[in-house]
Amino acid sequence: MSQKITISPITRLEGHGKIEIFLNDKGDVEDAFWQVVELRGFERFCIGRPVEEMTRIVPNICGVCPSAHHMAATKALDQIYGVEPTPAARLIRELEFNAFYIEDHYIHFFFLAAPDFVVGPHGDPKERNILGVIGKVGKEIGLKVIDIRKRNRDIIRHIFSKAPHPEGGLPGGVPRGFTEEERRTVKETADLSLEFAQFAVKLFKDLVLENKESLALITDEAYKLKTYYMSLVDDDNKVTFYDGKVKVITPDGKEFAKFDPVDYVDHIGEWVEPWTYIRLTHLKKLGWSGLVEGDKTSLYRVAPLARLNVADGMKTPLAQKEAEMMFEVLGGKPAHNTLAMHWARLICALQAAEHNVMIANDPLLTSKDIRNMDFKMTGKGVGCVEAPRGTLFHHYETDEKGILTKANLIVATQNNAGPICMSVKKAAQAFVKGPDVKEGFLNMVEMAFRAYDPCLSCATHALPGEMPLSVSIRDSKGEVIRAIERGV
Amino acid sequence: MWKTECGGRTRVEPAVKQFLPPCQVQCPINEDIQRTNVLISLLPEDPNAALEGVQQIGDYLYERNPLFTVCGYVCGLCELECNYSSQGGAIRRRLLKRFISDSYTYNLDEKEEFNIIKNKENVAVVGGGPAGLMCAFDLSKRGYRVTVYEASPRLGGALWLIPQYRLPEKVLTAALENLVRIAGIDVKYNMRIGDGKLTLDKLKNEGYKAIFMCRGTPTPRVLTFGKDPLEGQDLSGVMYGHDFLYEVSHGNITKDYFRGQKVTVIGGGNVAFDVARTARRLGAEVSVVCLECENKSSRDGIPADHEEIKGAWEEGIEINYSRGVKKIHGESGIFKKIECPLCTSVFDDAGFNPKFDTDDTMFIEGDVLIITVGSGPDKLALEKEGLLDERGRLAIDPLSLQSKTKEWIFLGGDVRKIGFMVEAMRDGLYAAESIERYMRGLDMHEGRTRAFEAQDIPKSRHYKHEPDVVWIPPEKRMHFQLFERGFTLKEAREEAKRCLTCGPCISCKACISIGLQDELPTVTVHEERCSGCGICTSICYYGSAQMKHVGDNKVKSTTDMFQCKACGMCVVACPTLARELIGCDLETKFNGALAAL
Amino acid sequence: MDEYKPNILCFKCNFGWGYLDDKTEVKAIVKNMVPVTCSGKVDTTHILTALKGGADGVLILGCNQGECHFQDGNYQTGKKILLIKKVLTSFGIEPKRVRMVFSIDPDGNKVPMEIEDMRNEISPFGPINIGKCAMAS
Amino acid sequence: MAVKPKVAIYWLGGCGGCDEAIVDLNEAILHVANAVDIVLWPVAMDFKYSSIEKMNDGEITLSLLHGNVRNSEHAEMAMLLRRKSQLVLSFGACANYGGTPALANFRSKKDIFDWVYRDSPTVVNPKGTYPQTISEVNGKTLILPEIFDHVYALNQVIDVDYYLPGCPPPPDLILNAVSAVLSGKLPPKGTTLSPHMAMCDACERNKTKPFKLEIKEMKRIHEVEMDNETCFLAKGVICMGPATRSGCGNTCVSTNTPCRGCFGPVSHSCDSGAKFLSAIASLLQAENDDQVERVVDTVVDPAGYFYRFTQAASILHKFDENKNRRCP
Repeated sequence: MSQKITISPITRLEGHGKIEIFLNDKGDVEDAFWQVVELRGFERFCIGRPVEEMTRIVPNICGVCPSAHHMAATKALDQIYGVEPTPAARLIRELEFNAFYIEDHYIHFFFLAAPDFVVGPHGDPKERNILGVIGKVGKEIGLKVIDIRKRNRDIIRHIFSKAPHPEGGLPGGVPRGFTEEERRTVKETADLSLEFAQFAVKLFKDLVLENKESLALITDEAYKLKTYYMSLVDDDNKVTFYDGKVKVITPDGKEFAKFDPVDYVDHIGEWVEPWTYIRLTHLKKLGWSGLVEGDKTSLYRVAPLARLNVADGMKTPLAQKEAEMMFEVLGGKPAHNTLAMHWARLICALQAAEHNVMIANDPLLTSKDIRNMDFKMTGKGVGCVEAPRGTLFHHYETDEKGILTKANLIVATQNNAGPICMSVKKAAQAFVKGPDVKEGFLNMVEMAFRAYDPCLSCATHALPGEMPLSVSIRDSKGEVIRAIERGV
Repeated sequence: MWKTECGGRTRVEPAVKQFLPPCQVQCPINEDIQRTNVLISLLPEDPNAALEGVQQIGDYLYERNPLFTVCGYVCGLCELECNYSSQGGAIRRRLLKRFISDSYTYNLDEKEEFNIIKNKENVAVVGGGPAGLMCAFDLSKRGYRVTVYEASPRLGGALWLIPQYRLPEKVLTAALENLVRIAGIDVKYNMRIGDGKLTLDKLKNEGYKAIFMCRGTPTPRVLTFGKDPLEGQDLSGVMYGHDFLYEVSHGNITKDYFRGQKVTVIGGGNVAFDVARTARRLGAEVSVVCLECENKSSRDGIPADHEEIKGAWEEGIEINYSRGVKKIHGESGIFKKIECPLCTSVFDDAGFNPKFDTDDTMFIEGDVLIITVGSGPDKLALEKEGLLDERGRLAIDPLSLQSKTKEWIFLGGDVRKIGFMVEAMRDGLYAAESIERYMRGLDMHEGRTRAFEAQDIPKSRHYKHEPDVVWIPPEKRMHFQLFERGFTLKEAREEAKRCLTCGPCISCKACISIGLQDELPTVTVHEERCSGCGICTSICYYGSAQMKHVGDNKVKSTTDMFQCKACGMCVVACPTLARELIGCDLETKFNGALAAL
Repeated sequence: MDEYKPNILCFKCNFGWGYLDDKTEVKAIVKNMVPVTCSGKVDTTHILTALKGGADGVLILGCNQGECHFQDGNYQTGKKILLIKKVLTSFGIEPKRVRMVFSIDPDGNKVPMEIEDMRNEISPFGPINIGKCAMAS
Repeated sequence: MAVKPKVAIYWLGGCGGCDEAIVDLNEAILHVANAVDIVLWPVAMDFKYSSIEKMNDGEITLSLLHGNVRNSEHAEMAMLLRRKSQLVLSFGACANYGGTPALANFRSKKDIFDWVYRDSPTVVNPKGTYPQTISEVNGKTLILPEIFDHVYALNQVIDVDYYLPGCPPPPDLILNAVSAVLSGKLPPKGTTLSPHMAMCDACERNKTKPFKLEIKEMKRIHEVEMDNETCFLAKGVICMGPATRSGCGNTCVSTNTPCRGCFGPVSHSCDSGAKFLSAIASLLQAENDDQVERVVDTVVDPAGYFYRFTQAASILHKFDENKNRRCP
């Protein structure tokens, strides 16, 4: 008599995980777990490697956001070898990092998120993918997405060899600079990207805000989660990606902490649960609260929405305008609407695009002075960047020869691990009522998850790659019940 | 046990461009020196066990050079070209060969005759010196019936002029007597051609189809000043070096013969010094007078070897450089003194054309004057036989040594051109080859111009200095016993090991004959795998791994087979397996051992 | 049960080691012997394959420094060995399991001794276990 | 209309970079998507894997599998797709040789766990909890897969038809491979679908390599001023190019960054690390014999360089051919 529901793998997320949903006798969702199922051990097997090689190893933590790891490692190298990158080198790094933001955010939005809004959560699964999106919004836009992505990845390629695995970041510099002619191409890309960024935000607003159903989704209680927020901010408390101080705000928006990344150990704790391989980060000073939201929680969230919540504003004018508008719609700061992450994501991409236009016009970009080799070995470095998916820490220690003796990594998705669990549970409780579940509703559970753009290959920097995220719904006896087959 | 097999005999191909170790190129008979060096280096430490090896090495050398036991004492030509000269001193090849000779000589008497079927024509060899013997030996091995006509009562010719303190009589006699025995050569002594009725034509009529004429240079050159011979060379007390040495070697001169006398030797060649040092050993107070100056490197430098001059100097012989002889003074038919003007230059572009400064003249008094300014062929005899051209020179073809006037006559050795013993031997071998071609009606020249290229010195991190040669101190060596100590087994192995074996394996193959490996591997390059990274060229010690350009500015590696020693270093170093050792059983043996684990 | 005897695979340079020996003899005493004309021909792949193939140790008998018939083959392999030892450490394999001897012994009498000597050194390690991973190095 | 060939794209223990590489086909991806019927691509498409189980054996024309095998799910997925596919393409460095994550084979699983869950500075773990394959949380049973203590290359677990090297493979090679399958113009089984020469063949810097290259001291990349034409080895910097298959488009060397060997060994070579070791050793030059050790010591962490991408396929850690492919 027992029926079974399985959906696997959870698709359209860069990584795998596993969701277990437990129903009580009434068939209501009693509990839900999100599990990460692997461990890779980068922190360990990098020990004994020459530390300057880290910029060539850690990008392999993740092929989706390698630039983030690469940049964090590069910044850690600066500290270990006690060098400041030359102004030109820093500029080039920021250019690359922004380009990465642009291509990364757009691949997520158009390939992974847009289907839910464009095709709709209840749309035909066969259609609910990038091709479906293109079908709806038109091929030329699909081509545009691809073109923008390609152009920005070309910038990455130019500086750091391979977009899927940028390599060669050097302490105090970058391996390659730009000629005047190359700068022109960069400028062209930057201008087109800015144009597209504005278009993308507009597209989102047209699709979502004009569309009752979507707007309802975004503001739906089920997709709200009250937590602390963490992000990098610059000296004016504006959103920044490449470098800055770590700021944390409380669920009701007050500043909770602001610290130099080097002191991350005092602020961030990683809790170990027996049922997942991922360590659940939380605010050390508050102690482990367990998976709860609201005032009791010690959990914080990172990533686009967190950035906008934490910062006083955006670095660039256009992005700032969009941010203001977003909070208006969502009813002020901080916004706890998980699905608004998509919106925030597009705004961050806009800031990146604006910033790159400035960089592209900066004469310093073509300077030949791209390396500072005046090393003073310090033996310790904490490289921290605001990665697309949130604040990222790379902490290395070496011996006097620069051989790695200790490594600790805290990556974006890990910061969101706890909240993801809760978001999924909340969504499940809202949308899963008893064994009789429509496929579309299960996708809405997935959406809660997808909003974080969780990158499990990152999160499992400790673990290789991913496995299908499967959702199984179990009755009070723990039996898996009810199956809906899709795609056949 | 120590064992070489005749398999893997090396070959020096005429008319083929071939890389050889410079010593082998330099050696007129291209003896494969490297091979025997390697074999010596591999001799057992235990002297008795080593003896076997020495014997086998000797046998190997003997097959190609029946006079090697003599060479080992008197010939070091190869050392002049040794690559090692630039890196701590040439390999002491002569002493290594002498080391073999030292024990091999005493086995010569027991050595078995070659077993040859003599089914070819009769050939006469006129003159029993190195050239003649070498020719006879080679022809006899080829199956000819050879008769040697020797003017004197014994073989050896000019070899007898070498003083015994350099070449022990036993070594010489053993070599000569056994040579003709072992090779089955018929010898007629005391037969002087051109003497009375015995002419070459007569020999021809006796059935000799070809004749090798190598009568050497029996006639001492007379002392001249300007164009004309000096007067007074007939005075009592004046003699010629060659006659003197000849008499000494024939024991016609008692020891102490010159006791208390003052002997002056004219001449700057090795023979002159042999004369001087011999005279010294006979008790004389000796001074040498030569036209040439002391600086050997200059055009007018003294021709005698450095060792000779050093030896003479040690033995208290006074050398007067850059002095000619203008007049020989005598009193009542007895030699008194010579008048020696300063020689300002010996050679000019015209050749030998000494100039003198008669204002600077010195007188050297003495009881005996020994003139040693070279010797020449018996022109009269040659003229009678009609072997000279209109300008009075030998009418022969330089490559085949065939007479231009009588095609069945071949000439070589000192009679053609005065030179080292081994050069005469080379003429002998050439003549033998020519006679074979002449008999078989083959082309006399084809493929005889050799093109050897000397291998460069291999790159090594461990160049070692040459060992010193040990001479008995002068005061203890005023006799006719050897004054130079030979190598002990240990010294010989060490010195042989020092040899860098520059030569390519194909010209050596010592490792094969001693069974270190079954065949010579060769290195091939799989071009389709070679990325031109050039690591092979960096590792190659022999310059055989090279890069060649292919098409669109790419490079690929190649192997110069002439220089490659298939040491396998490049094969190991090649990161793409583009280089492979063909004919190397390492993999098979390795897999075998692996399977046995 | 008889006590554990490590398997040693032994490369010996023919120019320095046992060329006087009528092969069979030393061969009889020493199994897994690979005669090679110059130790310079021994490649890293040979050594690693030997260890993978069950050799508890690999012994390479080369000539004295500076006495290589091919100038420097023994020196070349010497450098390789040093580097291989470092790599083995990363693999969690005792570097002493690879040893090179620079000496000469035409009669090959020393060969069994050399092998015995190495056996004694590495037998405490026990049989080689490639699967095992390196702990903190 | 004719049935489109079915294609599955799946990642095992990887980082997703290979998927990104496929997306990097850019416009071309749309054409490919038209030419084939993608039945599985978790990262980008909404199809379920139970539908794969339903398929007939060999129904899928081509499966692109990237990532190495580190746990039982990987192994099961690999085997399932092997069964359902006519051709399996081992896609990228991880699948081919283990990739960077295979460096984990230099350490033990315990060592890794102890650090991650006990010793690392940010861990808060009063109860000393370690993740368990089976755990009870307020009465609910939760399962985690067992992690192998060894990282395996794909062909150590299933039979592989073709290999596409790279970390990740470059677009042009991906297109060639796919179109080769579509057009049925396939090389012999087991072929690596990439140029077979080593990097130096395609490297502009090779010209500047001296005829006699002698390295008296190995330099580290940050210690040298790199220009854009000098051979890295000539500067004393380790570059795996000479032992590494070409076809990557020299992406790294053209950005003044030496090769680390992600394309793996050239054909015929079983272990690029071992061969490169021999090569490097032969280039190192010591003034005299007692200097040798010092010079060799300037090569820091050789294993980490030589086996950066190929540890799992190295002579020492690959499976013996005589043993059957086993899946622990």
